[in-house]
Amino acid sequence: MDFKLNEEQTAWQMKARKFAAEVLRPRSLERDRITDAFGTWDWDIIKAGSKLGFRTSCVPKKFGGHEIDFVTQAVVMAELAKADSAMSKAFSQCWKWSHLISQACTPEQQERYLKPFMSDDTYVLGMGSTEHIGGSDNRLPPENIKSGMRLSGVQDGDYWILNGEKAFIANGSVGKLFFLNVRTDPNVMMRDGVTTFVIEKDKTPGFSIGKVFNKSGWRFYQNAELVCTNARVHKSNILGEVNGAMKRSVGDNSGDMFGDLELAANALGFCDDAVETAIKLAKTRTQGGKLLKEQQNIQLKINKMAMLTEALRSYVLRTAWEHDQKIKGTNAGLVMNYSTFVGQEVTELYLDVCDQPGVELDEHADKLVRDSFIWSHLAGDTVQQIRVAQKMLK
Amino acid sequence: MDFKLNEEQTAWQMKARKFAAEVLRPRSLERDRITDAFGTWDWDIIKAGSKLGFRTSCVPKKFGGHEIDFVTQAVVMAELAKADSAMSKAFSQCWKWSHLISQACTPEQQERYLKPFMSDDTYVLGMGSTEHIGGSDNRLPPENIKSGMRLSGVQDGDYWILNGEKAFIANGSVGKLFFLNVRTDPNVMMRDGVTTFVIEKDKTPGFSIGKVFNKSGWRFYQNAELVCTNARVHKSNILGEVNGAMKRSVGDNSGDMFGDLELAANALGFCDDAVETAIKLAKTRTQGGKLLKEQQNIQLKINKMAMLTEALRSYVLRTAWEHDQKIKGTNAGLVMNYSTFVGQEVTELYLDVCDQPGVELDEHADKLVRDSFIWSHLAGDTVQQIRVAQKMLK
Amino acid sequence: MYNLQLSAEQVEIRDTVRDFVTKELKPVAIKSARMEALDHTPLWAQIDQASQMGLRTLRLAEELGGSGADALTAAIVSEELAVGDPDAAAILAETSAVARVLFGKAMSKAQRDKYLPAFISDDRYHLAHAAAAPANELGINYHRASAAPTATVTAKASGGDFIINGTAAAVANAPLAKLIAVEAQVDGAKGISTFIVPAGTKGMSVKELPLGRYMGSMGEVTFKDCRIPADQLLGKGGEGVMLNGSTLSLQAINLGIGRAAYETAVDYAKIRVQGAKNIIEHQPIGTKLAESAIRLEVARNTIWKAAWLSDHPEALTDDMSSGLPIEAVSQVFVAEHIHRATKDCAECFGAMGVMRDMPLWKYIRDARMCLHSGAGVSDAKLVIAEAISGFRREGA
Amino acid sequence: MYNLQLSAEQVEIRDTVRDFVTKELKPVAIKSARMEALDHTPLWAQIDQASQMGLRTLRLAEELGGSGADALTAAIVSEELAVGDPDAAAILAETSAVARVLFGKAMSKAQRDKYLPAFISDDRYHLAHAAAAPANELGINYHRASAAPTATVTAKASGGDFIINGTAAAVANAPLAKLIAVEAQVDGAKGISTFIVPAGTKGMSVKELPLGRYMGSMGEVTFKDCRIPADQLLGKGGEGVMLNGSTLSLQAINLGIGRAAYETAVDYAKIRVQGAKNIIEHQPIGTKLAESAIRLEVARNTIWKAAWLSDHPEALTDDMSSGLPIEAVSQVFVAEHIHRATKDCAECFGAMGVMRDMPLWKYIRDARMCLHSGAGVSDAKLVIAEAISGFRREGA
Repeated sequence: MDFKLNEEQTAWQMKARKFAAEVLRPRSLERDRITDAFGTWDWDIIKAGSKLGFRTSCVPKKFGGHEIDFVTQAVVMAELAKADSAMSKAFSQCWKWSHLISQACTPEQQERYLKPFMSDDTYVLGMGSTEHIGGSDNRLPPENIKSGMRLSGVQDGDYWILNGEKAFIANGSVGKLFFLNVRTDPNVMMRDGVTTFVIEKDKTPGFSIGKVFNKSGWRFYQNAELVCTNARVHKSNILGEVNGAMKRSVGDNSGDMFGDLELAANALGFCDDAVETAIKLAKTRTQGGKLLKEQQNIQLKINKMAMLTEALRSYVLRTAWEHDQKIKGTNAGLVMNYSTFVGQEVTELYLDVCDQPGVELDEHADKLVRDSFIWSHLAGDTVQQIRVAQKMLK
Repeated sequence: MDFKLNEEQTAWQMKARKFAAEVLRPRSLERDRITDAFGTWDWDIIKAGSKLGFRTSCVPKKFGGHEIDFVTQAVVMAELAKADSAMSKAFSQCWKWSHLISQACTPEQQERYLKPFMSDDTYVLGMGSTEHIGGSDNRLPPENIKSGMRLSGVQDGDYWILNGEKAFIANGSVGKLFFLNVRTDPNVMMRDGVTTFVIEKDKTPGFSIGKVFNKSGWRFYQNAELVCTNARVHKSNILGEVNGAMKRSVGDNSGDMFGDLELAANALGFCDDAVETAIKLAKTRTQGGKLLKEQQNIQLKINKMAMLTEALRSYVLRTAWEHDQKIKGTNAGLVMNYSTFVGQEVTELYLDVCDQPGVELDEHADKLVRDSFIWSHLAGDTVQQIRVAQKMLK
Repeated sequence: MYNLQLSAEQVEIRDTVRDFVTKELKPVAIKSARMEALDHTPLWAQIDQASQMGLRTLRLAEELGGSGADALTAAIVSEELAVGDPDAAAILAETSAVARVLFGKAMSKAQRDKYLPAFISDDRYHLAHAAAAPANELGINYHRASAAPTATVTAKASGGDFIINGTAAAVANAPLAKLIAVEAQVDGAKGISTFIVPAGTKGMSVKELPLGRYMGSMGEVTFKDCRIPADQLLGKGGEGVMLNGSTLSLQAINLGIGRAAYETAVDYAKIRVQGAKNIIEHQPIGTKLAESAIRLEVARNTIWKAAWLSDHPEALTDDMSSGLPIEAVSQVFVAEHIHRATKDCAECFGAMGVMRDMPLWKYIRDARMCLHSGAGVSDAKLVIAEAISGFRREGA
Repeated sequence: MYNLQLSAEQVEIRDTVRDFVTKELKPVAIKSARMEALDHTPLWAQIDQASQMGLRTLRLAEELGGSGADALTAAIVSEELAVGDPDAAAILAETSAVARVLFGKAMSKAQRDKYLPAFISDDRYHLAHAAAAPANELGINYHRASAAPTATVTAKASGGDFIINGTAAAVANAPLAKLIAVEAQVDGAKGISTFIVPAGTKGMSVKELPLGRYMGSMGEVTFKDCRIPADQLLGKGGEGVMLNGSTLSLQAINLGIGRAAYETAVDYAKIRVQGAKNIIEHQPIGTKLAESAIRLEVARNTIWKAAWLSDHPEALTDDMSSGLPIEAVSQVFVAEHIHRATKDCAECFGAMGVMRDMPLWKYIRDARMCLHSGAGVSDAKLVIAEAISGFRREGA
């Protein structure tokens, strides 16, 4: 047993903490307030983070990246998310798919995709799987041929012609490279008929960005529609086998091992923010001339916030370590489910501590509550819970 | 970061697992059913565990003990509690006070108390602090001279004369050596007027055992009244300074560093029991000819049980490691609070999974629910929560 | 017109019962020795006294010698009795509910003439109803047709008599009932028939089920070539007489259990001193008690609504219950919230909250029993969900 | 007699309002563009229409030209309106509640003759009440005497007139009210006095408060040497006229918000397919919807009870409310459970549950606003706790 970070991990943590405090936090509420869904994005933030290595930190060293381990990834995510959860996710979304490139692409593809990614501070990655209809079927595929994604791919010589739409795609409006899961055989169950294509946005005729979704929380982070209208993709852009997308088992749960852990680590970050800010408030704000911290009900709320957050921290770091050890299991899924529960409970308690009579709604607490609610649809809904439970009950 | 147990820790874990499965589990429900409060105790279990080292495992090596570290302690407690939470506590209660002996007694006292403890398999330890009136005041002393314990001690030459009663004292009916917190100065605040005496039961005239409390759960584990009627104790049995009991700061929260962690580790054990048994049930019991595990609501319950239990495991082990590193903080208190919430939620869900229509109440699940409720009064009540919160808000 | 005021009669019976409970029932029921030994022997002296107050025959029609009380009044009475002793409350509620339908609707005049006088005049005359096992598999059958109830008891015509065989697994009041109505599948007939079998009939035996799992008294009833004359068949047979089946009395009893815990906790919190203040003056205890008070208050409203609707099925318009199965709504709400309330109330007591010679642990245990009684709240929620979706079970 | 049936009149007004909401109000209120832009501009066309239906003057006595509706009816109407648009519901409820007391009790005949005709005939004539700031420090003052409300607005007699100065921080309806009743401390007088000030009076300015924090419309009202004639003082002064102060309409609005979320979720769950089944046929979704249905049903019962008791204070006997402050009970229950229900209902929608052009996120946000409105549920629980312990605040 050892719960200490090593020197390299600590160095990354400190770098992230500094960047978060100096660059992310000062812009967090300001970006959140912007009404236009696309307008919340800020390339300056991405560029600044990219120069510090936060965009490319998961790329293997041989391609010029930093190849940080999972514990470091978790720690950095949490630090960035402590300043702004959605900004943190904008970076870690690139990690997810650079993981996938280094684990599932051929050397030729790696060369082709990683080179521009490494050299361009605004080169952002995404993955298109979800569609408007039947989103959960992709995560928990039923025994039904009609279920699952419909964006279709038909071979045409050395090319494939794609038609259809993806929805809610992370980094959709800003990404330059997308993995796209495409139904290449509609006559079999989804698990046997999906192929992953790599779409270079600027080099793919017929591929375009649709609507940008206007979320109630996580506003900095972009989700958009990806539209294929006879989009033409060369077969050299296929990842792995044709019809093999759902059989790929790089990691444990998502397309890569980082997926589930990422959300849990992110939640840990904003929980830390909530706990620290609430303690500060309780120690400085008064009611009737006395500090809030003197009230036992306030003490109980702080206790619960800290208790849940520290349990989450313990679980996140343990899971990250298990990832680094290549231990497979259900912890990544469970800690993700858990982070939903903890993130919402802690931020709602924070709002409650702020919620003194006669005091205006706290904008920061309200943002954290809105951000945390996104987890209900990513990490903690019943489909995600069932997916993990079914593994345990096999 | 390293979440692995080392070889010695694993060896203790395996030894505990075997003992728990072979000796504790087969007698767990049988002891629980006994109506008489004192009749639940079984010296054979204590003797068998003692021979394997579970009674004396925390005694320093120089006194013939095993001096296992906190991580090992947590792991062993959990293994024993997985078979029977109250039996586990009967052993770990001895650890608590052998910790105190080795940390706070003079070498002469250590020699005098540890010798009989080491050589007698039925030598069990206890600590008397709580009284019928104002129990919580001992944990959260108010600024009021009248508050706090009343069992009084008056000096009489080389002896002290003690009068009064302690209540709910763990191992009270079976212990041979007790630490007793005594109000030796009633004219000052409790924190300045309490002295700890070491009472050797057989050598202390005027000291006797009162009523044995009949608990609804944790039935194996004994709680009793300790009665002093002009009990005469030599001053060489004073632990530390006269009037210094409440100033002693050996560990973080309780009289020793193990206190809070102990309860969390114990809860982890019975949560493991609940999760494993529930999964087994779901995979074998049918409803309408189909396995329970096919029902999504059952899957959700299993998910929640496992999620909370794994979060607790992560937090317990981290805290144990922090203890070994002598890192002070609020985690021991928080993880204890947390174990109350988790232990009750997990066991109630287990009862719920068992609770199929037409099936009798599951005796095992019911026992776990009753055992877990004890935490409300030990580990998770608002006084314990406030105690931790006040540290964070200092 | 919407009106929440009870009638003078309802207030009177409530106050009378409350007084009886405070003075006679509760002091005996929560005796330390009794609780410590898990002793559930019926408190006969007090149950007899309650019978003399008319509580055994509460729901029986007035013209048959009962009080003709409606479901709302019965719920009020059950709550009050359960504050003192849930077992006594359960025994009386079961007899009273079965009597209402058995004597009031199910029996022929000849049957009534034969059994009613003894029932009226004997304070120890209790009733039981051994129902055909319900198809308790809603979980797996959610949104699918489920199997019809299966009769574990069968009957066969034999020379003008019936021969009954089989076992009814868990029958409330069976160990103490003087008359048991049993549902059986008659050989060759459609539907379920109900027979009345006096205690002591040759071939019928009752095994008392272990204490602590049920409220009141529960038994397994076994028939072994039990021969009964044809005139002990209710109606024409094959009709499946609905003798009780309501969970409302259990809900009201559950509420009474919660109230007992709450009242004890409030009394204690007003006198127990901690940190030089009464503990109710500490925010966390005050908050816990307030939350418990809310649970009780809202649970009572819900039970009363369900009871009133069962008394006034004509009012089941969409404005009253949004089309929901209101009894299931009430069951879930009451079971979950009273369980929580008893736990919170016990916490106010520190270690005394888990001692067997103190009542708190028993309140929790009883509330837990209610939470896990019958098919449990998970199934009740699925019943509600099917109603919401408009799913109709075939045959239901 | 206990009776849960609404009167024919109540059912009629409910159905009329429901119909109006479904056809006129809701389709406009939940337009994507409006929600996406966080646009809270009052929907004047619809609010005017509601006024013509009598909803602006709902609680005003019939003889004064209103509908004379009781609190229960008003709660029913507020719930229905809020299903469509909580802002419109809040604006109308505030005007209606203030009108009842202002015109019905507080004004002299001369004052009424002066202001009532315009109020009746003008659909845009709304009212506001700028109350003295309550002593919002219950937390720290739990079980201790608390300070009296402090008037942040003062008045000084001056040559037959009064000169008003000061700021009222958060006044519902202020930005759109044509008449504002303001509480002020008159120099040298005891107690609080209330003045009526028409919009546009020189020296009174209203600053609209940011959107999204309140239901309806909220403003800060500032008086700067605002001179008003003495005949705009209500009564003799120093009496502290209670013009509203009830949270019941907000509770009913909260319920309406929850119902909108629930109804949307049920509709969606019946048609959205996942795993080749409608999602309501999956146990977890069915269970979530059942739990939400329970919360709504029980919340409604609680609000109706509180409303009925406010209409029938003579019924406040111990059997009705156990001595609890029933409005606080209802406030806590409704706020906590509707918030949970909106979150659960949104979960059924997957990602659409967080999109600003869909209504779910707004239901959650509005419910969160209710949960954190005023002094919040933590304080309401302490109010209940003090009532349980029998603590009486000096001066209260």
